[in-house]
Amino acid sequence: MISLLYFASLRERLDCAREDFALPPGTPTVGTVVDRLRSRDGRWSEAFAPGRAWRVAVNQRMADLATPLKPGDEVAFFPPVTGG
Amino acid sequence: MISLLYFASLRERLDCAREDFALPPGTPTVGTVVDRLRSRDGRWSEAFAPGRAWRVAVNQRMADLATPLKPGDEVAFFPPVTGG
Amino acid sequence: MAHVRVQAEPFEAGREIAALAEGRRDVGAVATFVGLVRDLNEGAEVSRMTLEHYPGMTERALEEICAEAAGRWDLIDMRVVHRVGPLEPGDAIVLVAVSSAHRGDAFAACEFIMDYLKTRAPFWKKESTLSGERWVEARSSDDEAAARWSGAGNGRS
Amino acid sequence: MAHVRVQAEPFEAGREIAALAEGRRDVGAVATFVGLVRDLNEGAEVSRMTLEHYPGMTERALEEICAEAAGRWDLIDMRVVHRVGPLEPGDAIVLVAVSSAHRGDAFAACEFIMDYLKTRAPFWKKESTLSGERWVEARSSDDEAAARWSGAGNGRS
Repeated sequence: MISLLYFASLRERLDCAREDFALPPGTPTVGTVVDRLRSRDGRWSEAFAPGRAWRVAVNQRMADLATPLKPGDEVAFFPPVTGG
Repeated sequence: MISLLYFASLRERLDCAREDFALPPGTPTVGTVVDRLRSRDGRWSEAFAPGRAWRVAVNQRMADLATPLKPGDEVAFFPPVTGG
Repeated sequence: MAHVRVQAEPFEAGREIAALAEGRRDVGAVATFVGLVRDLNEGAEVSRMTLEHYPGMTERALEEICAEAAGRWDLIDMRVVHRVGPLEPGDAIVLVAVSSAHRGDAFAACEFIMDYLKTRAPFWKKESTLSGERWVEARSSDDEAAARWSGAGNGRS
Repeated sequence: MAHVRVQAEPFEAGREIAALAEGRRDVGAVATFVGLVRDLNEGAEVSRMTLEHYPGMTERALEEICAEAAGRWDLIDMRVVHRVGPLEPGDAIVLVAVSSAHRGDAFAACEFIMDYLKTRAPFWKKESTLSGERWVEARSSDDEAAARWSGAGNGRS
């Protein structure tokens, strides 16, 4: 299992702040997980549509679709940051 | 008459903070005054030697040798500034 | 060496600056930036602002940005304080203060930290305007500001 | 619009920064620089520093530098405070604080004012070291810093 976290507009759009997620078999990456999320329903496929700007962090470090995942990882999805 | 002011190392070297000075006739400039000061003695000619770095302000604005002078002007001589 | 804080409470800029110089005699320069909530953003009147963040990652991201600055310039110390939660126009959001022996390093590092914070630290702003609430969109000008610092030099001519 | 002061007394950076934002809702950015006396300059230990100035011209020069900054960038307000008289290592000498809607303008103007102050405002430093008193020599690096801002652009790539 891994943890998926959602922040800001992404959290509101998906109506989900956090969920446990079964790590797909093989050599899973962020891309593998995103593919599964996209296949859930229209809300999810739209949120992670290719043209849409979102960011991902693995274990609190910026990551990308190719980043490999292992059990226990914390994967966070969020829109581009706007602090400061 | 005009006022001549000296600051910092220049004031110490010349042992003079302020003096009244008779404005030379004709169309006097800062250069005219500096020529007169240089002719005073070795201390003065050395302080205003061509290779030596000094600055001049007329009526509290940065000026140069060509700046024209009129009665009542305040002419200040000082080394390059080092504040901040 | 950097001091990083995320908090709901207001901060005092004077106290943060003083902390960088206190008891030291080698600090010649402190450059500081304070960001505040404006009542106008992208043409809409803002009555309130709420800042969300990613606890844990925020502190780590800020510390990494400071470490990167320390590797690029000759710095003595750094402080970053970022507020979260509800804020109003006129409230301070963020403070970045950098101490160094010389001003060039302090200025460059302070601006660098702000530019990177704006594009890398996980904070998100939600504005309350007359037409309702809206999440603030990231600005391409912030990406461009951060991109100045990549490449061979330190981003300056 | 700039607020300029020359004084023997210490200043409080927090109070100066607060004065720029107080009662306003359009300030998005305040960039501040504080310069302090270091205990080491050009290899010699400094025990005391005395700042001389040219009363009247100093204020005028600082105001002109601020006016020039206001013409170059989109600024809301500026404050410059410079101390004179005897100072010790660790003491603050100068504060420059600039407010603007956006951080790029505030940073650039703050650095510009410092660079110009260092080459144009009539202040002179005398240091007390173990080998006696000496007038601080102007540095060519300060001239180069000021020269960055002349020319076509605003001195940046």
